[in-house]
Amino acid sequence: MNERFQRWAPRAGLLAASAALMFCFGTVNAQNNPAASDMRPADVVDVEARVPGDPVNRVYVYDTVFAHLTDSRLNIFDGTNGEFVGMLSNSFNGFAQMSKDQKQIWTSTSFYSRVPRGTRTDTIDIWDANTLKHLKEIIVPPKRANALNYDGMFTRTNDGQFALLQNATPATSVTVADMQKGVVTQEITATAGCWNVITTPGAPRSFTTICGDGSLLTVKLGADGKLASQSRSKPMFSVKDDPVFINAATWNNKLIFVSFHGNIYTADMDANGVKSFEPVWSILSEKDKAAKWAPGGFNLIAANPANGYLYVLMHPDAVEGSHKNPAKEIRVYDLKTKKEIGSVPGEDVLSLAVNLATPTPQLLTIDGANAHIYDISSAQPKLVRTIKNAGEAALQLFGPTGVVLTK
Amino acid sequence: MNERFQRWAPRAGLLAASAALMFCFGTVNAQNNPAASDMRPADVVDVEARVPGDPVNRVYVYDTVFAHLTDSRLNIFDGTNGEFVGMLSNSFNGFAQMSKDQKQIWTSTSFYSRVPRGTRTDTIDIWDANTLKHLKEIIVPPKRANALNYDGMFTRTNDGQFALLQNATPATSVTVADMQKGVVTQEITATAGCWNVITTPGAPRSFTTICGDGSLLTVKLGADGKLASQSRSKPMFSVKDDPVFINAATWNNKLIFVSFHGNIYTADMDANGVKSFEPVWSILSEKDKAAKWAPGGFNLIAANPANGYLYVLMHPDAVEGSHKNPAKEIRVYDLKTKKEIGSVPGEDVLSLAVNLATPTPQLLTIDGANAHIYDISSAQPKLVRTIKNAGEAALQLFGPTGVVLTK
Amino acid sequence: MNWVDRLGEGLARGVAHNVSRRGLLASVSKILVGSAFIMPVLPISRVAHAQEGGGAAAEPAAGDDPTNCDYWRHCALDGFQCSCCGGTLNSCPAGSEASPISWVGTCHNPHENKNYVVAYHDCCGKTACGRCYCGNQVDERPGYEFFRHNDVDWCMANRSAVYHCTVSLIVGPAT
Amino acid sequence: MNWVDRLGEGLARGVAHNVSRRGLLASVSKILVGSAFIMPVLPISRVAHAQEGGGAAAEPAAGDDPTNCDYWRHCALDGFQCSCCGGTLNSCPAGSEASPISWVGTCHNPHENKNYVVAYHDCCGKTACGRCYCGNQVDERPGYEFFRHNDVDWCMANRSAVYHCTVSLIVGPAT
Repeated sequence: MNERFQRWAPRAGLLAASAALMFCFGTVNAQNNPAASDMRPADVVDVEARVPGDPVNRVYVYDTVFAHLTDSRLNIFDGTNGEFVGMLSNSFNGFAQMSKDQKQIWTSTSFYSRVPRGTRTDTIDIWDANTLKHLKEIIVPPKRANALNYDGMFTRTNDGQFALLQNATPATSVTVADMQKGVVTQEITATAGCWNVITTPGAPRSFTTICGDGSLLTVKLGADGKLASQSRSKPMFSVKDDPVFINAATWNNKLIFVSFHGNIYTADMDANGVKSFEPVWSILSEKDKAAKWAPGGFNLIAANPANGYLYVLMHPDAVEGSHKNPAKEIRVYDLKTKKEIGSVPGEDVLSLAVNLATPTPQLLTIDGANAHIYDISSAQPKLVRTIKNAGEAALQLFGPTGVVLTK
Repeated sequence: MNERFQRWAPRAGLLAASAALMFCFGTVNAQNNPAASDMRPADVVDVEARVPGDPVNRVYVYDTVFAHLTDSRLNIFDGTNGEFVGMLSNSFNGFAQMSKDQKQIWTSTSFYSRVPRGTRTDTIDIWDANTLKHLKEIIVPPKRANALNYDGMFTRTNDGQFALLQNATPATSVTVADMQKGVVTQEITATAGCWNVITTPGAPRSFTTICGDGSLLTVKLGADGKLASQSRSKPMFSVKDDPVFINAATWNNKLIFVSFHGNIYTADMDANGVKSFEPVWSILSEKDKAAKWAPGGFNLIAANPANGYLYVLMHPDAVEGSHKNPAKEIRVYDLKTKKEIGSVPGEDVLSLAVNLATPTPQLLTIDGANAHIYDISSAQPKLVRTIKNAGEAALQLFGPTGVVLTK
Repeated sequence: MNWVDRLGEGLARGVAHNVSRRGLLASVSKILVGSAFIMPVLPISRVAHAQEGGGAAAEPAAGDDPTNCDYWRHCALDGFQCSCCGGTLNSCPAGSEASPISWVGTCHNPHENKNYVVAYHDCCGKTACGRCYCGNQVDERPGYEFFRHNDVDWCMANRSAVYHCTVSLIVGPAT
Repeated sequence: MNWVDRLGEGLARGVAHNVSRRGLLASVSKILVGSAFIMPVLPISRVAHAQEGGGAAAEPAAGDDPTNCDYWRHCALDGFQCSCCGGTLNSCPAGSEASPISWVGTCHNPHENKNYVVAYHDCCGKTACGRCYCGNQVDERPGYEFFRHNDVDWCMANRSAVYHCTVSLIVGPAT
């Protein structure tokens, strides 16, 4: 045995039985090799017990990895320094969200026994947000929507007990899972013809979805996680003339939608459904209209529930087909006064989120690859950090409070 | 229903039962809609029956997709125009090779039931090279080496009947599968301590592997695909002083290896093993030695069996650790005269292969992303085509004759 | 500014957009070519600079190549074009499976000055082709108009929902 | 030119190499920054231009940052550096699993002018971290010297062999 080989031979001793099968000339008994015992103390690779940094500062970025969608993943960053601090692999076109207590990450995805062929298994999974350990798997009907990461594809009830998963086969339905018990309580088919699961503000166990005739359907769940009652509103908007984006902002028990044309639709909610619709108003000034500004993006609207400041991604020169264009500006509106109170350059972002976990509230944005963090304690957002290459094709991000900011 | 909706509603008719559950307002009976039947003839998406182009012109590029290794894949190109003509998805760190009759693609990979967690299943799969249909799955011991795509990780016997798969747990062994019967015939553990499966030239069912003491171990298989006999040579090279690359060229029943220092080791083979070793010679001229030229890359050496021209990837300014450096030159040597007879710029490639399927023989090279095709009908290779972005992290390519050019 | 219904005008501008986007991508390619890097694909990369397009005149060349994202029948194609993946304008690559269902757009054929219904069928059962990504959104609508929506995987009703590429199938005139 | 045994000289040149490589990567990044593209990783990307390095003098700064690929202990690190993935120089990221086995290199610590045995352990059970790829090969050998080989996945003996990132563990002086 040559000298160099001897230096690393002690490591083979770690292999126990399997090493004996391997390199006949490599089976050195570590016990008899003084060098081996000397090296042993350093010879341990630890696994970090938890994700580094203060949990309140984490920024979660869902990367679809569109060109390798079977390797979609949740990337985790420390918002105070932009460092990548961990990730969860989440198979084909997965979703993720935070538990209400911020202590868990919930994911949902589809597995194939012979990727991309074979038997499909859909799951909801529970992970410890600090240790990133897998805690529980809940097998759900193999019907989950394989959709881009709109916030409403995978969300939860306000009480934090039930996860809500959008299905499409293409028949649409919603899977409800009890996250304490780890079981599916019901697949709600009453939502056929409707799309996107929005947590109904102010109600412990209720969600609202947008139907193909422009109405909102609200489903109230019982404590058993099964449909207790449903209520369908009259049409809120004209699907043909003024379609709304499916992403909703929430404030004061209201659901706030913006249309392709920049009109704000407001539904005043209780647990049973829509109490009333407020008058429609436009976020566009005359100058905006002249320059053809319009909202655009994926998760493109959010409000700070504390002050009713509304954030909307906007682009000029809007035409048919520009509704997913990157943002040229992020506009801030005061929902109380219905006036624009701030704006920052859009940085070509496609999605945003409000984060309430940090000491001062934050606006998070992403252009597919690069994430930006703004302090929004005043009307004018203040850019505090950019995280470059936060994902390859990422259209959703959120803070520890997740995307459900209602109570 | 608005007019635009009506235009696409007929398509919903295709959905049969599931559509009825879905959009209550979208279930138009196609039979009653004259527009629908008019459109029906165009309303079919075909699947191509076969990969376009002449099979002899195909170039196969194995892309590890290292940053998303669970989505490794075999990309297929038409060498006459550089077009991407098809691909096979091949899960985690897969391998691929051609059947002897060029009609099948054989792959091997590892699946996880909950990628990247859960139960591992390793397979060898048979695909029709023209239709890309999956023909057969052979489950193999879940021990296949997860290694970069060196030709010797997954190869076959000269008679074309048995696939040979390198294992590492880290105990090394070789799985033999009968590709006609679709069964594993044996896991050969006699190769413990040896690495890389090289088809023994001139023998119908024999392979040779390189052992840790610098010897070659030849395993002869019976017609049943089980070990019939084994023979271990005396050491061919000094593992310490003059390590050889594992990739071997073959010519006239000889296995030809090149060392880190540019020395050629030649083993004259028969089915039982090494008959004799020829004198070691250096491919380096005095000028080469002065400029510190050395071989480097992954699959870095190949010979044209018809004329004994040897192709080697070379780089100058070699130092410890430069043995995988990209090629600055591709050198051509005549194995009969042991003289350099040609050279072309290396284009930073990392791997090469000789292809005998085309009317004139070809040299194929790849730099990880871009593939080059050379006509090698004369001593000086002639670049005929570059295929840009043939892969993201591709280290192996071959023509329809695959990587086993022996008989 | 109710431009949703002004389809003709929208499409005309859309073409002008696309031409300039094409120019942009060509220059990006130049940088990446010859390196050991390949250009990854973002679902929205093609629109990422659309607003810089402005009012440049349409170059006929861009719209005449049916494998170009700017070709009129791809006006709502959001995915990898199958004709770059071993398929054709009307067919899926060998070994994949065509989706029986699809999203549907209305595209303007500038040569005939006529609108056509185009069905965007996904090809399924292989992982992403990764070539010739188009991110067009003309006449696309949110998921409550499900069959006009392209942010879902139309392989959803196939044996394998794993998405490979997309075919733009001309169904017929938008009568 | 038997340079395999001239480890000290080889390492010195290696550092010079790496410095220039670092410069190259920085300029590539500039192009990609601000676009919607991310730089994919090739196992060999770091060596892709090594031969252009030539004889430039080593910049001390490059070798002093332990998260830089040029830092001495990473002399045979071929993978994603775990310290960029939520781990540290000595530990795997939370939720992954450390490999009990590893490949082993001998690296030269230029500060002490001493050689150390370094074990390159993979962290397993998550898909690739994709950050801070290093492709160093000093003292690396083909698979017949298995424990000096880095073209295999050292997660092979773990519950999941899926590779996430790599830790460079200093085992001790190369006595």
